[in-house]
Amino acid sequence: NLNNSDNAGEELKEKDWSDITELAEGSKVRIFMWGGDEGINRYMDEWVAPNLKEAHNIELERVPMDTNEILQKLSTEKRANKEEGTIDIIWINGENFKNAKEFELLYGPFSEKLPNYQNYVDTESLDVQYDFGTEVEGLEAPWGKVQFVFQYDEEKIPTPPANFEELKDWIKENPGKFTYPDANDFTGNAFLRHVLYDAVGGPEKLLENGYDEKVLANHADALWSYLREIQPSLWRNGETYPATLTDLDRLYSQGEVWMTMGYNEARAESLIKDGIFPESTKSFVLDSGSIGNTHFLAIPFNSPNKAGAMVAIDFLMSPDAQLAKYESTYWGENMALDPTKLPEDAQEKLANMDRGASVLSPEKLSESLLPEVDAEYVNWLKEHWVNEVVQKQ
Amino acid sequence: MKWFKSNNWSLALLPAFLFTFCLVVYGLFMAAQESVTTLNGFSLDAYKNIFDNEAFLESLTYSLRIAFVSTVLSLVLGLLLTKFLFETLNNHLARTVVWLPMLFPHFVWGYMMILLFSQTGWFSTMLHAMSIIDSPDQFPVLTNDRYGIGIILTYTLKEIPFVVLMLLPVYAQLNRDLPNVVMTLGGNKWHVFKTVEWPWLFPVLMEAGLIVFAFILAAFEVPYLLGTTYPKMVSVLAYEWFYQGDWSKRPESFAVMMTVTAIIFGLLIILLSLVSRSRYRMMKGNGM
Amino acid sequence: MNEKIVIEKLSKSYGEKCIISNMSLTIEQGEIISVVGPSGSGKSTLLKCLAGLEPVSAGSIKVGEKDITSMQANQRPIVMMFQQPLLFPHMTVLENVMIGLSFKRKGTKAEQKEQAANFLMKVGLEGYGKNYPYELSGGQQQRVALARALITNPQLMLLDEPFSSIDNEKRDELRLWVKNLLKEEGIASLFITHDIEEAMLMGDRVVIFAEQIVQQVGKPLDVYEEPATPFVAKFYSDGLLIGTDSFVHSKKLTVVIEQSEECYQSYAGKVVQKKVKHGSLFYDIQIEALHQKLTLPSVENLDLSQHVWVTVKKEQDVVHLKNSV
Amino acid sequence: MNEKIVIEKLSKSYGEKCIISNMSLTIEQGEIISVVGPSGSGKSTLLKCLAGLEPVSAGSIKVGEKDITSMQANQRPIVMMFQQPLLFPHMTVLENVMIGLSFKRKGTKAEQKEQAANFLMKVGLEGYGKNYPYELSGGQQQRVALARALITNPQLMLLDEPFSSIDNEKRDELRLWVKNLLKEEGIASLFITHDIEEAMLMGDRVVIFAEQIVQQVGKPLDVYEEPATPFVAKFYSDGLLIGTDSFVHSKKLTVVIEQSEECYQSYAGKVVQKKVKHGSLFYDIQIEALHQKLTLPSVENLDLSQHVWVTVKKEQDVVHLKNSV
Amino acid sequence: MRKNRKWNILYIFFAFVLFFPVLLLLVKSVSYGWRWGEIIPTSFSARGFDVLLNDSRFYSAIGMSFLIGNMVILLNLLIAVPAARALAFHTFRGKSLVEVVLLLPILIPSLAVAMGIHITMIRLGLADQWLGVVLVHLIPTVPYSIKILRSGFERLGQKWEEQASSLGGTKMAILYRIYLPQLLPSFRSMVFLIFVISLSQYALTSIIGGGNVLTLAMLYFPFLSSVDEAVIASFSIVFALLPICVMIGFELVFRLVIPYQKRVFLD
Ligand SMILES: Nc1ncnc2c1ncn2[C@@H]1O[C@H](COP(=O)(O)OP(=O)(O)OP(=O)(O)O)[C@@H](O)[C@H]1O
Ligand SMILES: Nc1ncnc2c1ncn2[C@@H]1O[C@H](COP(=O)(O)OP(=O)(O)OP(=O)(O)O)[C@@H](O)[C@H]1O
Ligand SMILES: [Mg+2]
Ligand SMILES: [Mg+2]
Repeated sequence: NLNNSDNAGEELKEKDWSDITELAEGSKVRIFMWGGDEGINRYMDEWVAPNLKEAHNIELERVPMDTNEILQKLSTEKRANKEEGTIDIIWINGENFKNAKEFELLYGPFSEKLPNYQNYVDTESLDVQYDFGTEVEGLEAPWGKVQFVFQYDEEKIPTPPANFEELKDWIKENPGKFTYPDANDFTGNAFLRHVLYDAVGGPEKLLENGYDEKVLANHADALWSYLREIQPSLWRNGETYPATLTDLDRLYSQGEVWMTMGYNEARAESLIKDGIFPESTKSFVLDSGSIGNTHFLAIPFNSPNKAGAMVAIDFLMSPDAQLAKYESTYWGENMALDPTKLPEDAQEKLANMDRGASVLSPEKLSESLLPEVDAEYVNWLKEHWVNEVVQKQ
Repeated sequence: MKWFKSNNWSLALLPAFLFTFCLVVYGLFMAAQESVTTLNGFSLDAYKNIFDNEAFLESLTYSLRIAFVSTVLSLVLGLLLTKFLFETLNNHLARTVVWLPMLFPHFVWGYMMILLFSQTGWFSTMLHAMSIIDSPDQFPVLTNDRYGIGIILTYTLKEIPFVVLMLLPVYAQLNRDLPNVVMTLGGNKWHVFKTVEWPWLFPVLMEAGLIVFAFILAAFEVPYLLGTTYPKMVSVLAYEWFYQGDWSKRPESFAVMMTVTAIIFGLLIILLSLVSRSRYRMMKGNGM
Repeated sequence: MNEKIVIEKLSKSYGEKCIISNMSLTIEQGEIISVVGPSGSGKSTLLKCLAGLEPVSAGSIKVGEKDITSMQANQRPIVMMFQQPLLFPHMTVLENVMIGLSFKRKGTKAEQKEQAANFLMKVGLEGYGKNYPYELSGGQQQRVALARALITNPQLMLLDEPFSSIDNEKRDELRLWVKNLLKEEGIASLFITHDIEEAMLMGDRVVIFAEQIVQQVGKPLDVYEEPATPFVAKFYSDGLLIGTDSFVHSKKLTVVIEQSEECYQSYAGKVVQKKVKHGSLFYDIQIEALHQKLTLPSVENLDLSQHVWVTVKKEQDVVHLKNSV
Repeated sequence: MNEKIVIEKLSKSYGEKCIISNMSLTIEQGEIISVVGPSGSGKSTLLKCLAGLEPVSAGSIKVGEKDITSMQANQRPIVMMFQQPLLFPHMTVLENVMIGLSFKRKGTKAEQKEQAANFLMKVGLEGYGKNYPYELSGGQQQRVALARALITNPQLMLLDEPFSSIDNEKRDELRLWVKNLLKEEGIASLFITHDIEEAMLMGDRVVIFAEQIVQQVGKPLDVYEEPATPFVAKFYSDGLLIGTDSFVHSKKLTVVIEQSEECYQSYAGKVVQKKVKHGSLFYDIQIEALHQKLTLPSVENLDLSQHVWVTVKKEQDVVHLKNSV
Repeated sequence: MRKNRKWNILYIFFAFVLFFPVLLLLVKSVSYGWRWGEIIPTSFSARGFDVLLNDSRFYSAIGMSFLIGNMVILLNLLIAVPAARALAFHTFRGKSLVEVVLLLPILIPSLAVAMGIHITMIRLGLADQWLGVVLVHLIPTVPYSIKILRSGFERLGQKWEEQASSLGGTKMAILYRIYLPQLLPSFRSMVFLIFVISLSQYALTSIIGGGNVLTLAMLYFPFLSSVDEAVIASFSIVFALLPICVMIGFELVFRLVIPYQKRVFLD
């Protein structure tokens, strides 16, 4: 019965949703996810776990672990032919997903089976079908959407810049008050992609043929020259960059720099509440738009409870769960669902929700939303940024 | 059976030896294998790549420099602390205070250094309060700096207690009469140190130094927090190449780790040959 | 360079506890002085004070005209040798011998080496220069330690029971040899020992040190034959203490089996032990009346537990001692 | 429990190096045997083999009928005492004495305590039970160590230079006391010492051990007076070795100033040293022709460096020795 | 006397250098919105501690950390005591090779060997179990215990063993009654160091424990990559308190278990 779990997984794909729900009843599901945010943890522990228990009699256990390590664990288990793992759900997107898919660490396809996915998700949209240019193919189900925004201190910057030109000017006028994280950082790389979009003249060209060296060859210079131009006026004269967003946030919270940035349009709210960010923190997006990003939930190949995992993921995608996640008391993150597909009462609730003063209006956000491009661009930026920018001082 | 009886020690060492051998040496073997395996089977490309890579070479020298400086500093300070405070450190409570840094993981200790030494850190605030500086950027750059001052500071303070821990038994075992011999023969304090203490300290210092050095070269948390964007320490490179991107850099990452291991092994062999002879003589000597 | 060492009114206390009080002693050049005294009386402390390894509480130490009382140990022309050879185990024998010279930076390396080789020859260890201490026997190690001390050409050598860890056979040889060497080099020395025989053998004079003070100083045999105090009599000499201040030297005593009328005094005793020494027979005799045990020679063959008489012939054999110095 | 200890054809090597070869010895119950021999000859090794702390290479050790050769140290009815008292510093004196009993789980805790207190009394240390070893003097510590060993009621007690770290005055007292105690308890013992006088004093018999073998066994004075080999003569006895196999005992020798015709033989000598021992005068005389130094008594007053003659009176005073055992 | 005082001042200086960051951390853990320019924070909040105390798994994680740490200490004792004794008292061919191998775990980058260890543990069927975690925690700890105990044994020497075994003590009895009490300081250092190391193992614990084994490090380390400094600070303090508790606990155990403690030997 070496392939026990494998077979069970294959059988599961044939089953009806009701059978699956029945199978999942009374089981235990382990979700492995990054555990470094108190709001997210509380959302999972205080809202999701009890409600899932009530709805499906499934016990949800959250295990804090870095996605890197989760994948490392899975790949070693794969190599050692360990058919029965410990992980049922992982929180994943981008490159991690690409690696997981490539090394066949995921179970699926499964997302088509989920009722909430079918009912409420805009299944046609690119950001659900593609994860950083990698075709999802039902191996993961969308859980949330976030959008890239800049945070700034209103007291120090009365009017934030509106485009990259203005940003450059502002940086030069205020030397040392701006920086962005290293290209290896998730957020730092997103900032670079924004500049890239701008240099190329919009994401369309980048999206056309997936990863396209020609486009890069034509526009790379514009990108690098912009970055080099601002470099001397960055924090520490651009000699070094914060290794992670956390470091940038820390600089911002201490007032060393006046702007920070990040995925999740509402992230400043809880930080302000906890006294980490100044109360005068507000956010802005550039006129050229801001990249939106979807993150997903997936099931590992050797999940011991795939049925339970599917039910739990479905539950996490339910309008109730998504609305609770949207509330800034917990997480404050945007829904993975298409608001227009929601039932009336949920739509109403959504409309009435106040996300806080630091969050831009939904209209502003949705009008500036830009799609993600192929993950290869991410790698390309990582590989060349140090050579082209940092070393060219 | 007879063999076991007459070689009692082998039975005593067996668990520890087998245990480390199986887990660690096997792991090392796997890592070596991983570094020479590509999709097309065996190849040394990974090594070629990293040694052609300017950035890697530079970060290697950078790392070696930082590891060396931190090691030497913590050894020297640890030695001074032990030497001059040996009596005080015999007190249980006093020793506990010195061991304080050991209670915190390296990362936290690095974070404390940021709290203290960054441009908006507590010292900067202090100088501001004393009206010596009026904005944070007048404070010297001590963290995330080019020269790795922050990393060195963190490691040095963090490793001092370890060095003290290693050196205390040496001082406890030192012969109390030998210093008198040196003095009466006309030697001064420095001679006492050189002829009486140093020969015993040397092997232990070397060993402690190697452990600290290896640790600094291999651990990535502190340089990740306190290092610069370029050059990075090799451990950070290895970490990034291991986890990030599309895993195509993994052989390179393993190659970096194997290179670090090779360097440490090289040092180990040099130290062993330096130390073993003198240690043997001292074991037999009557000085102790 | 005729410089004597003068110790004047030296006192030393550890905290409240007085170890040496008001001690004075002059050591002539090239003179060997043996120091004996009960364990814990402060002999080692005295040497340490002279060597500068312990500060003195009062008094002065002069070498010739120079007052060295407040000098550091390493500046004094005084070398101390300890009970153990205490060679530096990580250095070769030659390096060990050289070390004093290299501390003082006397001459070039080559000269130092030559001189050290020279001293090694003097102590009969040529050819051992390249060996490490652990390869030498205890006696050889002690000789190396001696060479190491002598090479610094001290004006006073302090020896703290240097032979007590060496076995009997070699000790004898070493004693003579050290004595000759010190005499040859004309180095004054203070020599501590527990062994009265050794003290007599080595010393030009002997100092009996006890209860914080010097009890008696003098030529070994003079002190032996004419102890000044009951303490010295008991500790250093052989004989019978009668009462608190009368003493009869062993050589004035005879063991007889039958009590005779002819003698001045006699005491009943019991043989407790038979000994031979250098071919002569001795008996340990317990004298109950005086609570003393005495070793006396006898030509007569006595048995264990046999009752005998210890007799004093003439009244003038009994000497009266001062009760203290 | 009349059990003698029989050592038969015992051999011991360290690697290639043979330390003891084919040694046999029988120890009667309650007998004290002194072992003397040159340093490094393997005396300590012998004791360790008997105690079971080192495995033997060949041969057997029997206690009564029981062969204990392959027993563990802790099961042998043999206790070893080292040069240092080695009292366990973390235990009180009473606990130290008790430990042997509690290792063997003999009796209840209370009984053990009572017995230990009893033994402490025997060694004259009642009232010290609650003290810690560091609070005791060296001699007292040695006595505690003895009590600790005796309480286990061993059949053989091995003593490896137990008094060498104790100062002369106390050593004398301790020797007698140990001897009496061992006799009282009827415990057989092997007693190593460097001191010939001590060996004679303590031993019912003495064993001279050298060059891997027992050179001679016998009553102390018998061996002294009639050494069997030149080695024993030189090492243990006093006298003049002539050639390779002739020996004249010291008591058969006289020192004269003028050579006389009446004697059988005489050798020219030079006085190198004057000694007093127990009130008698002795002289060290160097006899150049035989490369020997000799200590002899003399009633005449001799000066240092004086030339004298050492004479042998009769031909039968010269004994011929076997060259080896 | 004066000399002594000079060193004491040096000691106080050193202690201060080492203690000051910790003090700052303490303040940080209860501060609220502490920014540059304020020498002490202007407002305080217990939020940092609230976050951890309210985490449902905080207590079980502490329990698990204690369990694993103590098991690791016990196994270390079992493995390291005989090994340290053998290394201290015996010389044999290949001894330096053995010493090198025993030192390897702390010399080799752990990332490099993690995969191999994980595969081995999967093969042994110990992955994803606390026992497996205990075993992998031995890797970075055993070398240190051997080092510490070895120098302890070397300091005491073999003479005690010879004397005691001649008095009839078995190997175990000698170890327990003669060496253990005298090695107490070494044991203290060892317990302290091992627990600290075991407690701070994150990567090995998470991979081998597979989430089934939730230690404090598992809860704590993710927070290190957040900007919530009050939480980091308060976590760090709890993190540092655990070894102190263990030390106290072990001190009590030592009192109960180790014989002959009336005279406490501190050195
Ligand atoms: N550092 C010290 N502090 C306090 N008291 C000391 C110190 N050193 C020695 N003493 C005390 O001084 C006295 C003399 O000690 P010292 O070692 O000089 O005696 P000693 O005559 O050499 O004895 P022994 O013949 O046993 O070597 C002893 O009672 C000892 O307790
Ligand atoms: N463990 C060992 N390995 C190898 N050789 C040893 C060992 N122990 C002792 N020896 C050798 O065995 C010989 C006898 O040593 P032992 O200690 O028995 O001598 P000893 O007669 O007791 O000398 P001493 O009178 O100086 O105490 C010595 O030459 C010594 O070098
Ligand atoms: Mg002394
Ligand atoms: Mg011996």
